[in-house]
Amino acid sequence: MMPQDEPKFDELYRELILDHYRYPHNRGVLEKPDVDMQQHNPVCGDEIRLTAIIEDGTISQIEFMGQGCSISQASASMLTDRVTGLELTDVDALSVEFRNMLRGDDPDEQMMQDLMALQGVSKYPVRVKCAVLAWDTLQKALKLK
Amino acid sequence: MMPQDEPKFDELYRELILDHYRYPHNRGVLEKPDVDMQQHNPVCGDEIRLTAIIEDGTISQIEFMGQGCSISQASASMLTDRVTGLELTDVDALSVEFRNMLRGDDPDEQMMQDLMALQGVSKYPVRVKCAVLAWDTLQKALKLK
Amino acid sequence: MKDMSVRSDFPIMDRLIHDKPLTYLDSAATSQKPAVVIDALADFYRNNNANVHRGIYTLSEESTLAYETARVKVANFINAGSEEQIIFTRNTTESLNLIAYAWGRDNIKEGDEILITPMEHHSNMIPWMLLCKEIGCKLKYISINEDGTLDLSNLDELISENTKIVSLTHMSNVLGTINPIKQIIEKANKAGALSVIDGAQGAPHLPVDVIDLDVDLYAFSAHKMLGPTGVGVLYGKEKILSAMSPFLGGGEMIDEVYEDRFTTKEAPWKFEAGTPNFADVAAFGVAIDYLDDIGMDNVRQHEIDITQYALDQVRKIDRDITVFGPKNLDIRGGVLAFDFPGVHPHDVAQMMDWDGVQIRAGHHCAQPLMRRLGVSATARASFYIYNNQEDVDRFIDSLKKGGEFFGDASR
Amino acid sequence: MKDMSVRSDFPIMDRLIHDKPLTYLDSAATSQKPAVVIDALADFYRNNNANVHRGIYTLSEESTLAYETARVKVANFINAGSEEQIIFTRNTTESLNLIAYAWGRDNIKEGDEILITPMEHHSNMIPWMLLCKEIGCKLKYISINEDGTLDLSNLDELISENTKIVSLTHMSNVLGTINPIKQIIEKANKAGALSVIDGAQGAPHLPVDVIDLDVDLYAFSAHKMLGPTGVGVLYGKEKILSAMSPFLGGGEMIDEVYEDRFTTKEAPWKFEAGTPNFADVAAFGVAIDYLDDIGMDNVRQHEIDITQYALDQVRKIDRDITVFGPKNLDIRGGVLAFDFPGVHPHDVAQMMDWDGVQIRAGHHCAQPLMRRLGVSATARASFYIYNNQEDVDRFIDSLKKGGEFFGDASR
Ligand SMILES: Cc1ncc(COP(=O)(O)O)c(C=O)c1O
Ligand SMILES: Cc1ncc(COP(=O)(O)O)c(C=O)c1O
Repeated sequence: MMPQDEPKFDELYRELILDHYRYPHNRGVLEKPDVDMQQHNPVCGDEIRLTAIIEDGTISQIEFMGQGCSISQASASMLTDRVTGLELTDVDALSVEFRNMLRGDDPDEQMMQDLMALQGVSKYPVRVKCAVLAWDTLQKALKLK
Repeated sequence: MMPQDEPKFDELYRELILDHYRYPHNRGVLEKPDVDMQQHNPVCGDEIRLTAIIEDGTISQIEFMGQGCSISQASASMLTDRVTGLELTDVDALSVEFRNMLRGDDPDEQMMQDLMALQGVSKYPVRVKCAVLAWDTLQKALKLK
Repeated sequence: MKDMSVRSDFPIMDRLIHDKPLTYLDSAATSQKPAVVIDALADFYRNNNANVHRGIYTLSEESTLAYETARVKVANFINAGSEEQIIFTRNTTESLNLIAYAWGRDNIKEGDEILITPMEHHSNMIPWMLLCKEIGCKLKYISINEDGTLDLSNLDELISENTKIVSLTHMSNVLGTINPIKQIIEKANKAGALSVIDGAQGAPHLPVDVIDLDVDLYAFSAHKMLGPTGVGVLYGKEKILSAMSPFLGGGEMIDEVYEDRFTTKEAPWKFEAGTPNFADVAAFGVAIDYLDDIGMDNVRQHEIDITQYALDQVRKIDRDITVFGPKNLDIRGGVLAFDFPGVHPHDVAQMMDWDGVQIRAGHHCAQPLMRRLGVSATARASFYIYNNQEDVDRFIDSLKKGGEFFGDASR
Repeated sequence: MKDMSVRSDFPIMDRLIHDKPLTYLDSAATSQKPAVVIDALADFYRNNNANVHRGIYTLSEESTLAYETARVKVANFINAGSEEQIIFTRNTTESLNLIAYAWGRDNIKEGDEILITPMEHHSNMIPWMLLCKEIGCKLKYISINEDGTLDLSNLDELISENTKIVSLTHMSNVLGTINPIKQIIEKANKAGALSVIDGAQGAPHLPVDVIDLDVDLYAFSAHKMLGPTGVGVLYGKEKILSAMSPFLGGGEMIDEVYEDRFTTKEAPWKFEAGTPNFADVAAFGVAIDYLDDIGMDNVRQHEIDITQYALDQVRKIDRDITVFGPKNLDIRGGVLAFDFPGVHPHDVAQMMDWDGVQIRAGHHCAQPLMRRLGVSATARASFYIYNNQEDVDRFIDSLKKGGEFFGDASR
């Protein structure tokens, strides 16, 4: 009944996450965005709004606004960094891989890059929802587009 | 959690009970009775019918018919023996004392007499209902009269 | 008879009753528990206890993991497609009531029919009676044959377009009859009726494959299959559970709550209101592991063997003992209800108790069936994996002795 | 603060979390269990396990005795007039749903009003919302003051002749507020409304006397008061229980059953359908004994002391920490929900976990209250008899450390 491979506190809150939380990248709301989507996690009230410009099937610019815990906000900040310049099909593949990692699967480290910092969250099911909130929002936005 | 004072099998089925069961006293149905009441125990289907003649506030004659387990039938047989010739107020008092004994109280042995044979039943709650069925029937009959 | 040699896994088997070895023959009412299950339960409280879901701390994560892992084990045990089709309730009875309340009140209207059988346990009768009383629907019965099997000759007439629910027991807890449920489910499904199986005596004793059965809903109890008391299961097809209204409301089953409205979680959590019985569920997971290790085919074979032996021995007794239910072990489980001429079932049970033999006497929560059998009560011995030939021998010896004791009281 | 010196009775207290001693501060969600309760449960399964009621054999008599004795203990614990007023359910949530279904559907009609408060747990909201959705009755709210107490200034207007049920929590699981329930019950009773108390946080922490309260129905959970999971209680006045329709139907709750109708047993058995959670109920009886030995006045005093100490220590932290709920310990229990500026409650809980401190973060099943407080979630520490000054000190240390860690993330 003992949990295997306990993540360390400092693992979970690696400097990278805390950095993104303290100094978020791409924080803001774009004017005349192609997609604009807001989602929240009813369990904890975390909120994320994403605005993005899509050109030739590629995300050319993306910004986020929101409030919530360090995981949800840092994850959103990291998402914006990572998907800028990506083709939509690659965004899809990345999103699937990210979710699988948080579900406990061994991730493709090459593909994940910085996002590896969030792997420790997979041990805390309640917080998985925080980590995927931004990705849920993006997926929903792109589907509706 | 161990039961205190386990009754012995042969205590429960003292010769007296088995005798009454094998050779019941006052078995039958009176003609033109003053009271005639039938009751059953839905849990096991035991049935008792009592017919009695009441004269001057006294039970002058009583008979029982029925079917069921040894406890219910022997108890009915013993009841008819015991209440014949008793005044109704004494029947009431006896009935209360009998019930109390089966609920686990220390009985007044002088009052109980033969009925003491049924004391062991008090350790088997399911069977208490068998033992009091005849008494329930009598009480109901007298109340309705 | 192959000995399952699991008996020593069950601590209670060392118990003496009136200084005699315990001969436990009431597993149809509730089963005994192996040490691994008892220890898992105690260990959980000693090491991992915390409320499940939503806790962001180690104990709560451990507790949640144990609870949700048990759900996966139960799903695999009955070959459910996914663990999200497994609802934890208190017992079979609550599972069946959940259907009657949550599905019944939305889908049944006046004049509709619910088809059951006369061999149902009260738990698969009263919920429908309550529903019919409220809505004005009708309860109908499949007939029963002399040998304790169902009479399916007119099934096509019984299941009409008015039939909205067909609910029956996988195995009778009195007759031991194993019903041809697959065939009946197929007819019910075809007619557009909801197919419900009371698996209280199915899941513990028979291999169950809900996908193969194609059953809509299947209910059973942990306490009858080596698990703790206080845990029931309701399996349901995904499309049925997701369309079903909630039943009990409260914590755990909601998504968002405002002062005037709320939204619910998805199934199965939608149906689990309030703090679940998570410690017992975790221990039930261990019971499932234990049964998986033995293999349900072996459980079934053992019960065939021991029941056959018991039937043979009873037949040898020089008394006119009536054994209820089918004689063919292909369609009979390890339940042996009988009538001992001249001795009331209560007296049978009580005299056996003196020999350490624990059998049940009464109506076995099946009063309508008792009436059809023409008895007010029966005595019943029932078997499980820990019972062996010696148990049967002690049962037979005690029965003979009691017969002599009450001998001339027979009439 | 007087040490209760009962801590060593609780085996889980030896547990290490991330190599740190366990500091369990989530007793409002569920309590830990003393060894006597865990052992009683395991011993029951090892020695006495059998289905209760109707069994005419030794094990069943023992099991029934343990089950029914627990009922007597619970009755005495809350000063119920008789044990027949104690119904065993799964949890508080089921107890409250039982009322909404069995009493509500018979007695509530369109336009009737049910009065609750904004500090209710979802379990004392959703059952009434389900009822109102079905029947068309209205859910009304008593207002709440800034300090987390109820605003009773207009209670006489709020309780009108349309009010059929007044239901509120004895103590808030978020604010810690102990409500003046006696006064509100009196008004409800006078107006002819059913008075219902959610005692999930009452019975474990405060002396309760249902006769003195004159309350119609009082609900609580064993798992929050040292007992096993899977056991709830519903106390009811005799005249209310006996007039109430059955809720769940099945075995155990019936008297006679025919193929088209049935009669029920008397209360409380009328409301206990199917095999009850008898092993856990028996162990709950031992938990009640344990609390009786300590004395509920002492439990209450200990919680006043430890909460006062915790409030004082939190105040000393050089941060703008908001503690919710009343400051006066006369009307506050051992619950400490707080807002740590700049750090999300989830992060607070997670960083504390690393220090072995187990607190809850989230909406605490009270989303409407969260909205009134203007927060999406809070962190919450809650205390019980096994907590001591050291626990509070570890909690405070961890809180300070986390503040520094997240320090400049504050905005
Ligand atoms: C005030 C209050 N009411 C009701 C409940 C629900 O209790 P349970 O989950 O045991 O049904 C709780 C516990 O979470 C509570 O704190
Ligand atoms: C066939 C059958 N159905 C239903 C039940 C009810 O099970 P439970 O009491 O666990 O709800 C039983 C057990 O007594 C049973 O044998």
